Amino acid sequence: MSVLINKNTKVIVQGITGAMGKTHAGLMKAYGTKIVAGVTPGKGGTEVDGVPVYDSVAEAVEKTDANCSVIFVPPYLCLDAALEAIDAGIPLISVITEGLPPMDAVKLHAAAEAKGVLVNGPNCPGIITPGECLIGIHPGSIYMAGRVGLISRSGTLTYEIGLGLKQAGIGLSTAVGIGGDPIIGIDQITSLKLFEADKDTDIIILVGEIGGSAEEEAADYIKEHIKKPIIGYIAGRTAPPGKRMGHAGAIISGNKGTAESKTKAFEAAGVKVAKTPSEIVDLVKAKVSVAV
Amino acid sequence: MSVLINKNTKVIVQGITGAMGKTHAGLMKAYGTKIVAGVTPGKGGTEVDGVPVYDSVAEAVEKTDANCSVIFVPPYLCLDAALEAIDAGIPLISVITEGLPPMDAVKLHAAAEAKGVLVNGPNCPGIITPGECLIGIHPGSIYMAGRVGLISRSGTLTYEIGLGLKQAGIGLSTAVGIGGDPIIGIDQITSLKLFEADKDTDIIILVGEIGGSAEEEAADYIKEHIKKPIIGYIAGRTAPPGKRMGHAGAIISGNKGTAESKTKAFEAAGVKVAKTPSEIVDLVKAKVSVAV
Amino acid sequence: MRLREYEAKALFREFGIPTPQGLVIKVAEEAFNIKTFPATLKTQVLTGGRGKAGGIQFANNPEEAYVHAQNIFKLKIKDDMPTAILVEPKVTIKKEIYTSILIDRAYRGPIIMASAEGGVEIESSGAIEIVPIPGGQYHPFLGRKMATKLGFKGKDVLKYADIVQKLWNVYSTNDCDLVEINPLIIDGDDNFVALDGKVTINEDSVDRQPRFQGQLAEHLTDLGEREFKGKMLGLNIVELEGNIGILCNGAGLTMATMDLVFHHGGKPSNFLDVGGGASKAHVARALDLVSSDENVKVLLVNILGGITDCVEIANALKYYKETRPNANLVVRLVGNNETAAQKIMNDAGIPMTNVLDEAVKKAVAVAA
Amino acid sequence: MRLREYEAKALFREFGIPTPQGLVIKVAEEAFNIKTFPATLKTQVLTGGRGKAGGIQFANNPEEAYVHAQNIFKLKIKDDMPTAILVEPKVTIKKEIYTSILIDRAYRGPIIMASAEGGVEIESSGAIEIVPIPGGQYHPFLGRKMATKLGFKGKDVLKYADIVQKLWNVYSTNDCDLVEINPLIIDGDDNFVALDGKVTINEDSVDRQPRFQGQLAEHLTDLGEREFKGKMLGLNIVELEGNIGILCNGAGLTMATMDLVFHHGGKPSNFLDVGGGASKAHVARALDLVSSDENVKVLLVNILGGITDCVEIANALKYYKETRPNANLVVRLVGNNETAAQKIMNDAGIPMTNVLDEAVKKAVAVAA
Repeated sequence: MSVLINKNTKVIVQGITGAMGKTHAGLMKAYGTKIVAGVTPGKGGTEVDGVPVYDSVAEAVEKTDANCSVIFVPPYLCLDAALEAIDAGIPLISVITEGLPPMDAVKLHAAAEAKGVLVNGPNCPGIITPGECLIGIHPGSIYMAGRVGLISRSGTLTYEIGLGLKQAGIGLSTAVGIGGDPIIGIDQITSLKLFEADKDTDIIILVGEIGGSAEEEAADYIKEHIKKPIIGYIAGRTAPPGKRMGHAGAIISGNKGTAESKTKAFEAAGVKVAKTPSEIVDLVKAKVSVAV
Repeated sequence: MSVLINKNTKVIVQGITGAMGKTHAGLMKAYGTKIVAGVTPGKGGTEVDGVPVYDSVAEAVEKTDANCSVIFVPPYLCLDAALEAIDAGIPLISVITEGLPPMDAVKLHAAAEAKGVLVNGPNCPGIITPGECLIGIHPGSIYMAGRVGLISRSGTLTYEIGLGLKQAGIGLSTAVGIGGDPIIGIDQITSLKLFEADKDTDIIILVGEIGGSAEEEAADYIKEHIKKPIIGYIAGRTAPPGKRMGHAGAIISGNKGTAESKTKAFEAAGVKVAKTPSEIVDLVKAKVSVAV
Repeated sequence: MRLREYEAKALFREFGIPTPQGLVIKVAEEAFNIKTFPATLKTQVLTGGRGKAGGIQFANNPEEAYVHAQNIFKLKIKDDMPTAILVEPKVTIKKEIYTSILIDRAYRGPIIMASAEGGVEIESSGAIEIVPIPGGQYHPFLGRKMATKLGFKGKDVLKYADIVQKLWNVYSTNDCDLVEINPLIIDGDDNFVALDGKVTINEDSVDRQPRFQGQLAEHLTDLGEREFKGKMLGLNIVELEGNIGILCNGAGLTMATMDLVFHHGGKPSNFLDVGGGASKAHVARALDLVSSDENVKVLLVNILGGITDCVEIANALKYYKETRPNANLVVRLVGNNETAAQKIMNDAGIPMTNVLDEAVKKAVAVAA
Repeated sequence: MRLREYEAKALFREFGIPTPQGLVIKVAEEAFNIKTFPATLKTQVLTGGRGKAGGIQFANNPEEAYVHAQNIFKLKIKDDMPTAILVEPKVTIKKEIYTSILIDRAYRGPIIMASAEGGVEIESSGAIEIVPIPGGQYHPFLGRKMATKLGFKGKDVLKYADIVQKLWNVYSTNDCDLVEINPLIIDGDDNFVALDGKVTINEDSVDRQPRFQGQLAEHLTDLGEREFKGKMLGLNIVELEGNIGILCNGAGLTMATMDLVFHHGGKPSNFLDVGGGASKAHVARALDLVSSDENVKVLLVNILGGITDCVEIANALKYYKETRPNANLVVRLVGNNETAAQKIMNDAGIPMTNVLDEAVKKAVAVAA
C-alpha cells in the first residue's frame, strides 16, 4: 500500500516532446512507472521513447484509461494543460512546472477544487512510491521502500532525507513533494490525512519551510486528527525577512511565516522537530526501533 | 405549509429605487410580504415606502438577516446584482428582470449552482404563497390560499389559472412562475420535487410552453418520482416553428420543442393534459372532489 | 439580429479568421471591377437556401459576372431583396468542415458544435460532435479537444483550434446567439478558410454592443411587414395566416389565446404580446399594428391586468373605436382596475366580457 | 519587479485612476519648470521610508524647489540613488484611505485589502478590511462591498467601487503581485485621487507582459550588488552578512545548508540555489558570483544530484580551482553521476565528502 500512486497508476506525460518531459518520461518509465501516453498538441501520432503521443488529453484518456497526468509544459501553457487534464477526468495531476503566474495558479486550483481533482504542485518534484511508481523528477534510486511517509515543500531536501534514510536502512511508503509555491493543491493537511489512513505507513516526516502559515495550520490539524508519530523539520531559520528564498512561497512577510513560529506550532502539536536533516534520520531511527 | 417562501421569509428588493422595484416593493409589502430592506448602490441611507435602502446586499443582510432577494435591476446590471446576492449568502433569489443577455444567464446560474443557491427566473413573475408571502409581480388578489401547487413558465397565464381556480373556490399552496428564458434556475423538476415533499399540496398544475425539452425531462422525472396527481397544459400549439413567441425560450427549433412532443411526454407520464385554460380548472375541480 | 454573409466575414477577418478575398458590389456595373476569375457571386440576403433559389452563380469573365449580377439583384428570396452581392474567387477545397458556437439549453451554456463533414445537409449528416464550454469560460484546450474529436492530427489540431479560439472571440466579444462557419474548408495550401459565415447578435444584448447599436433595422429584412414595424415600435408581433387579430398581455397567455382561437375553430392572424404595464399610447400603436393586415376581420383583445392597468387598455380601445367605428372588436378585460375600465368601455359602447372562452367563441363567430 | 511611483501613477492614469497632475524631473534645473506652488518633491527610489530619510520636500517657489531637487538627487536611500523626482501640487485632503490588491495564500486567491484610515502606519492601525475575489474572478459588487465595509454611503460607494474596479484592471491586466494606493484620498472636490502608488509586477509573468519586457534591469536598484548581478545572470542569490559562500541546488536544501552552517557556528554569506540540471558554465558563473564578495573566506558547495549531473558541477569546480588556486573550497557532491565526478575532483585535487554535516563543519572551521 501507499498513498496517491502505486504500481497500477497509469500515467500520461503532458509536454512529453519538450526536453524536460522527454528526459523524465524516460526516467519514470525506466523506474517502472506505467507511462501509457504522452500529450503534445501538434505532435500527435509520433512516439517518444516508445510512448505514443496524442494531440489531446481527452484522446489519450480514451485510448489508454490513464488516471494520472504529469505536466512538464512551459509556465504560460501550464494552466491550459492542467484544465485540459481536469476536463478529461484525470483525478490526479502533478504539475512539475516552475514559474506558473500566480493568477494562473489561482484559476487552476479553483477549477480542480470544483471538480474534486487532486493537484500536486505546481513547482514540485512530484511523488514517489518507491519500487512501484514515480511521477515527476525524483531521482528514484535515492529512495528505498518502507513504512515512513514523507511530506516536503522542497525537492532536493526531500532527496537528502530519502538518501539519509536509505543509508540508515529505512524506507518510505510514499514521498510527496508538495511544492514550493504559495498556492498548491495537495498540501500538508491533505497528505497527512492520506498517510494517517494508510495502513502501510507507521511514521510521518513533515518537512516545512519559511513563508505562509501552512505548517501552523498543519499543526492544528495534527493536534485533532493525527495519531501516528510525526517528525518535523523547518528549513530557512537563517533566512532574512522580505527576501524570496528560491521558492516563490519561501518568504517571510513582516513577522509572518518565520521558522520560529512554525517550530513552535509543531512542538505544540506534539511533533518532534529535528534541527538538522541528519537529525531527522536519527529521530526516525529511534521511533522505528521503539516500534520494533 | 408551502414551498420556497412563507410568512417568515425576509425579503430584500434589489433595484428598489427604480420604477419597477418601487412599485412592486410597495405591492409586495401591501400584500403582507416581509420586505426588510432595499438595495440600490449609491442610494444607501434613503428610504422607499418606509423600507430602508442600503448600498450593498452584504450590508442589508448584516442589518436585517434577509434570506431572500427579489431583483428588479436593469438587464445589464442583473448578473452583478445576482452575484452580489449569492456572495452575501442569500439562499433564494428571484430575478424578475427580462432581457438578461444569455451569457450573463450562463454565468449567473453556474455561480448559483456552485454555491447551492436557488434562483427563480430570470424573466419570471416570481413566487406567491397566497395569504403569506408574495415575491415578484404576481397580482396577489387574484389568488386564494389552498392545496394546489402551480408551476408555470408564463406570467399572465399563471394569473389566468389562479383566477379561474379562485372563481371555482380552489386555492393554491404556492405558485411558482419559473420564467420564460431558455436557461432558468428553479425549473419544473426542482419545483415538482418541492411540491411532492410538501404535505400541504395535494395536486400539482404544470404549465409548459413550446421550446426546449424541459417538459419532456419533467415527464421523465414524474414517471419515476411523483406520486401526486398532476394536471398539465402546454401553450403554443399553434405557434409556427423558428419564431420566438415573446419569451426568449418559446421557440420551436427545427422539429424540437413542439407542443405535440411535450403533450405526448406528459400523457406518457400519466399527466392529464388540459386543452384550454378553463379545462385546467375543470380537471382540478374533478380531482379535488374525488379527493374530498 | 443576423448579419449578412459579407458583414459576418468582415467580423471574422477582424478577429483573425481567414476568409476568401471578397469584393462587395452594390450595383451590377461593379461586376466589371472583379479581378480574379472564375468567381462566385453570392446574393446577400438573410434567408437560407440561396443556392437553390438561384442566388449563387459562377462567372468566368466580367461579362458573365455582369449578367449574373443583374439577375441576382432582381431576385427576391422569401421577401428578402438583396442590396449587395459578395464576389469571391473560386478556391480549392480539400476538405469541408462544419463548426459553430451557440448556447445550448441542455448544457446550460455555450457549446462548440462541429462535424468533419461540412456542407448543406449538416443536420441530417448525423456525425455532429459537441464540446461544451462549461460556465461560459473558454480555454484553448477546448478547440483542440474538438479537433481530435473530428479526427484531426498533428499540426491540423493546432490550426483548427486556432480557428475555434478566434470564433469564440467573435462569439463572446459581440454577445452572439450564434457564430457558424459552414463550410470551413482546408484549401490547396492546407490552410483553414471560412468559406461562409453566419453571425447572429443576441437581440437582448445589442444595446451593450456599441458597434451594432442602431443597426437593427438594416438586419430585419427577413421579417414580415408587421413584424418589421413591430420591431421598430418595440412591439412583440409574429405574423400568422389567419383573420383574427390578437392583442394580449404576456407571452404565455397570448399563446394560450391563439391556441384557444384554433380550438374553437378560428385562425389567428398574429401573435402580439403587448407586455406588462402597457400605456394607452403603446396599446393604441399595437391595435393599429394588428389591424394593418387587411385579412384581419376581427380584433380579439385579451388582457389580464396584473401590472397592466385595465383603464389604460380601455382608453386605447375607446380611441381606436372612435377613429375606426366599423372595426370589429371583441374584448375580454379583467384584473387591475377592472371596474373603472368597464365603465369606460360601456361609455364607448364596446361590448366586453370577463370570461375568456366566451370572448374567443365570439371572435371566431365574427370572423367566420 | 517594482515600479517607481511615477511609473505606477502613469499606469494608474492609463487605467483611469485619477492622480495629481505630476511633473517628472531628471535634473535639478528642471525644477524651474514647476508651474504650481506649493509643490511636493518626491525622490523616485524604490525603497520605503522616503519621507523620514529626507526624500520628500515641500517648496513654495522655483528657487526653493531647485535647492530641494539638488539635495534630493544627491540623497542615496538604502543603496538606491534617485534618477528622477516626482513633483506634484499640494492637494487638499479630506480623508485618507488605504487600498490594495494582492494574492493571499489563506484565501487561495486575490483579495482586496483596505482601511478607512490610510497613511504610513497601516499595518499597525488594525482596522484592515478584506474582501476576497473568489477564483480570481472580479465583479463590480466586490468594490461596493468593500466600500460599505469601510463605512462609505451613497455616491461615495460608487466612486470608491469605481477606483477598486480600475485598480483590479491594473492588477489583472499586468499580472501584478501587488497594486496599492496609500493614501487614496478624497480631495476638496470630493473626488478620489491616488496620492501615492505602488505596483509590483510578478516576475514569473513579466515575459508575457510585452510592456514590461526588458525593463527588469531598471527596476532592481534596491538589490545588493550580487543580487543585481544574479538577476541578470538568472541566478537565484540572496545576500547575507557572513563569510561562508554557499552554492547549493534546490531552494529547500540551500536553506537547510545555511541553517546547518549557522547550527555549527558559522555565518553564511549568501543563499544561492543553482537550480536543477545546471550546466558547467552556469555553475562556473555561480561560483564567480558567490566569491565576488570580498568577505567570503570559503566556498561551501553542496550538491545532491537528481536532475543535476555531478560531472557538470565537478568540471565547473575544476575550472574554478585552476583559475583561483588559492580559493578555499569545501565540496559535498552526491547523486547522479557521483563516481565520475569524484574522479574529476580527485584529479583536480579538490577534497570532497558525501556527508553534509562533515562538509559544513569543515567550512565553518576554515572560515573561523
